[in-house]
Amino acid sequence: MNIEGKKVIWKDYQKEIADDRFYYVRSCVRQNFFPGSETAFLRIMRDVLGKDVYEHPCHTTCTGIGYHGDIVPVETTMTVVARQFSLMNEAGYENLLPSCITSFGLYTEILDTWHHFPEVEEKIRKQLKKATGREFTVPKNLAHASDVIYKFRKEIAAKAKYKLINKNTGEPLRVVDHIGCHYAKMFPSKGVGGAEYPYVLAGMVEEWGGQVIDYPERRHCCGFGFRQYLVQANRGFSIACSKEKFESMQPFKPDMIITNCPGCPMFLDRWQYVINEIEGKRYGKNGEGIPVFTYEEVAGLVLGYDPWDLGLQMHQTDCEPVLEKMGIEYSPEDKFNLYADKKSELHNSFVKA
Amino acid sequence: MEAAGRLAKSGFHVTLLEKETSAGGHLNDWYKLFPDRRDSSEVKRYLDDLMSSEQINFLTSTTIEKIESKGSSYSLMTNNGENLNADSIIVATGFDLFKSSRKEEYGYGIYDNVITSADLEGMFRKGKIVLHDNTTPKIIGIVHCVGSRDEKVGNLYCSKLCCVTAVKQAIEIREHLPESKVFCFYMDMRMGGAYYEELYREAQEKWGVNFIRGKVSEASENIDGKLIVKVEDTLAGRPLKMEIDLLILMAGMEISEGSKKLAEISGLNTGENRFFEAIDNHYGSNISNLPGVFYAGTCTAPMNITETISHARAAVSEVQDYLKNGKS
Amino acid sequence: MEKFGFSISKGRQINYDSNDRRVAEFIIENEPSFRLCIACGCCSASCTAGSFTRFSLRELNILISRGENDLPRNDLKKCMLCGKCTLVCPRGVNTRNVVFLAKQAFRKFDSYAI
Amino acid sequence: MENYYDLLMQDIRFEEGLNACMNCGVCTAICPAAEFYNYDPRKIVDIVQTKNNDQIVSLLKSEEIWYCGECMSCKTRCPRGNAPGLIIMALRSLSQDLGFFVESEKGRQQLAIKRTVGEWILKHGYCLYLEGVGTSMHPEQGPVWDWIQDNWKDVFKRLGANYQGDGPGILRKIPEEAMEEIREIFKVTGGMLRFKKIEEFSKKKAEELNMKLDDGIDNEYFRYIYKTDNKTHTRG
Repeated sequence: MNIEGKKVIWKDYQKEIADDRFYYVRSCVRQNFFPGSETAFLRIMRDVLGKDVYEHPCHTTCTGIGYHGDIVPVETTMTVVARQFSLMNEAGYENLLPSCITSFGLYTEILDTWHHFPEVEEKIRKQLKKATGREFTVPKNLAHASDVIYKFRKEIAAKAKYKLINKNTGEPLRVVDHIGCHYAKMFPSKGVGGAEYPYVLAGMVEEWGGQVIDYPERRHCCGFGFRQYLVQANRGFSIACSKEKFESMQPFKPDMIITNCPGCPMFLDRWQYVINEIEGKRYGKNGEGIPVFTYEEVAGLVLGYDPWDLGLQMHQTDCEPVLEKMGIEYSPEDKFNLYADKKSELHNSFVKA
Repeated sequence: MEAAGRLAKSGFHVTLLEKETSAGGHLNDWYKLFPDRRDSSEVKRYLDDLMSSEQINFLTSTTIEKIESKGSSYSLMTNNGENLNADSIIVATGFDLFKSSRKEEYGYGIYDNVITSADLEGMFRKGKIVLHDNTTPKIIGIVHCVGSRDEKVGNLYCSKLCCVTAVKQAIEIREHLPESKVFCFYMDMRMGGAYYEELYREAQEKWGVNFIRGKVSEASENIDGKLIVKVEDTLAGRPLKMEIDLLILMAGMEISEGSKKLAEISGLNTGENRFFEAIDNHYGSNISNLPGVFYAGTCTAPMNITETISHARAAVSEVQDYLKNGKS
Repeated sequence: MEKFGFSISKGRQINYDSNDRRVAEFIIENEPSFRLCIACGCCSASCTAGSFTRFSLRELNILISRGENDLPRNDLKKCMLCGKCTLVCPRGVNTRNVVFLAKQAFRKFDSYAI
Repeated sequence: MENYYDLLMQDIRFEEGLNACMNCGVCTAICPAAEFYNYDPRKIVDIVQTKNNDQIVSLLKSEEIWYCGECMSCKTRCPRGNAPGLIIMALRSLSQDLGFFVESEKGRQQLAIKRTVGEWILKHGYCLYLEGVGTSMHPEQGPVWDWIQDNWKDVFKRLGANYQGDGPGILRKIPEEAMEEIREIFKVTGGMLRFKKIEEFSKKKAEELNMKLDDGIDNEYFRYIYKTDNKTHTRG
């Protein structure tokens, strides 16, 4: 493997990412399964990087899961998205910052369709106006939340308390990066590093001391497939995809997985549990699983946030092996302690923000 | 070279401008030629002999910086500051091989054992086909249509010669490495030249080369440094996955950088495929949009050596005709 | 498995590395013309059995050469050995003999006969 | 008979997704669904580009159009700029609009998605609803999910959520006037009509199969479509 070859490709895919004044839209999956990640993201953006990130209470889903579950027609989705733009205009922001990869992909795709078929955009304008009386202009900049963390990875590294380094051996942690399919597979030029060798997570990992490992099924989908997970009868497919990835990465002995899509970490986490239940197989060292993280969680750990404030207790596959390797000071007994003192303080600070 | 030699023989004063230090272009890099697999140096020797005329002023390491029409002739300024006058010009700026790293999913320049057809010719010249770690490959894959018939890289056309090159190289690999297995991944076998189809048959019959119909979707590297190739075996209607030791990319042909630059400074027309565009594809394939400027060879389209030489001779005839009758 | 309401799907990719290619090799050894197939489909088009049942010699040839033996093992029973396939093949493949040899090879290498 | 190709062409995604296909198989080679399901996106594209009405109807009633996971890996690679995934989305939409989806086991599942994700969007403004995802329907969520569900108030509070609260924040209650806008958009743009059709055709199918189908997700037909796998979709 020649890393120089990848660097040449990375140079070709430098997308524009806004610097400040972001309009944040939340993710269906991330809110439910990784609430600590969205909280950590806003803490990092506001408290660490001093950025203006606005959230409108009236924004909603983009309907992405319904759209890709094929129950929501394309024009309905486009009009809901147009409404999101309208709310952003109303708040006086221009830089759209979705928390979700499917949303990011959908926004990108819709803007592209409108660009090529202006008559479709015209129709959506009319429908939005008719339904809500709203008008809109499209965002000036569209970046996924992981793009922004990538952009400020050096600033985060400068304030890091921990590194992605095994404290006992001094070796970098071996990290598998898993990119959500809708990040760049549809529009390679809209992803940092492109579709084949995305750099968005690899850049963070490298900057924070870890080593990214490439493996044959790196680009494979986690298997969510919308309807393929939503309906129980189809989950055999969904889990088989993740299994394909685990089998392929196992020989490289990864310490952890980092993800940028909200769904992928949940599936990569839960399917390890199910594979172990069905087949008695685990893919990490010493009969452990391979801990799976969101990029917000990893950024939070690097900055020294309490693992239980980040929500690592919500993972089914234990994250502790990584905490140990990084030498993070944490209290194991607080993991499932619902009444830890910190919670109210954190909650209050968040609601105020 | 062909055109220069022929014109000189007919008594014209010819100046040959070559951007490299010697003439011959890609022929210099090739080991043996399809379909009869004669040594490329034999053709080169023929061309060199043609060039030995004293009527030819051969300027190497020379490119054109400026080109101006002076009534019935052209004035050319070279990179060496020289000014040349020409009554007629033949453009024979050739082709470039597609830069295979642009097909990112095949990992050329990233995975150690992914090479191009040109790299393989280099190995043939050295008489040694080896992997990055100097061991001998056992399973070899050949990917057709790399940079051809592919909207993703902006080339809609077929480069025409890669199929037969693949077959030729597959046979040569089997000759060099009798223990090896070779797999060609193709979309269509375009063996449209004299004795090409026969070579394809020989590859199957005598050399046991395997042909799988499907465009390779991606290559990746496993922990042992082997390449994993994903393709659909379209004739079986099933996706197929296999481990390969050495993967060879059949790089297609593109307009050369030199041609691009010339097009910019001269006002010569290029087509949708970005090659130079002749005024008529059927009966005027040497004639450009500028009076007295003619094309020869692969600067207009992918061609093999036979076609290139024929095209050059036709250009000579156009020049002769132009200088005798057409010049106004 | 009951607990989750599904089982983990098995892949259907042709895994060339782990497939058993002994049947293909046996055929090639005894009928070298087998290699010459260009999958034009003339054999399937003229096939008597193929016009009445879902049976494609072209597909079976490909599957056998990839070591995908499950379908050919059962499907070859449908062949009536009429030999039209051999008559029409533009590459001179003796397809009738290929079928013959394939059946023989399955008997030889499989624990069970067809 | 209607011309189904023309109907497909009315879907912008079909127009975007289909150029001339040369059957190279690069989509199938990379397709996760083709790896596990008896599915070949190349063949789907080849069928629709023939414009053969009978074959397109068969597709609209088939199992295979429901195998795709819409990951769009096919779009990255196609040398002709096709997107089989977008073609599939157009086929699925038409199959539902015409009621053909109930003719296949996988197609019938659309009701399950409508009654979960679809309802949640209209009620809560998000595609997922915490209290709707329990381990009885999602056993793979594991023991940790049981713990979270048992203690969700505290767990979410600690992690900075604003569960069902006013103002911004994780899983906040979206103001009623905003939800009204969403519902109005669904009415104006065909979203409600799609839901209605899924319901109506499913009810007909349930009657045909002699199965009970009440509102909600606790009924015979829902359980049938949610859990049935006749094992013909994959190799094993």
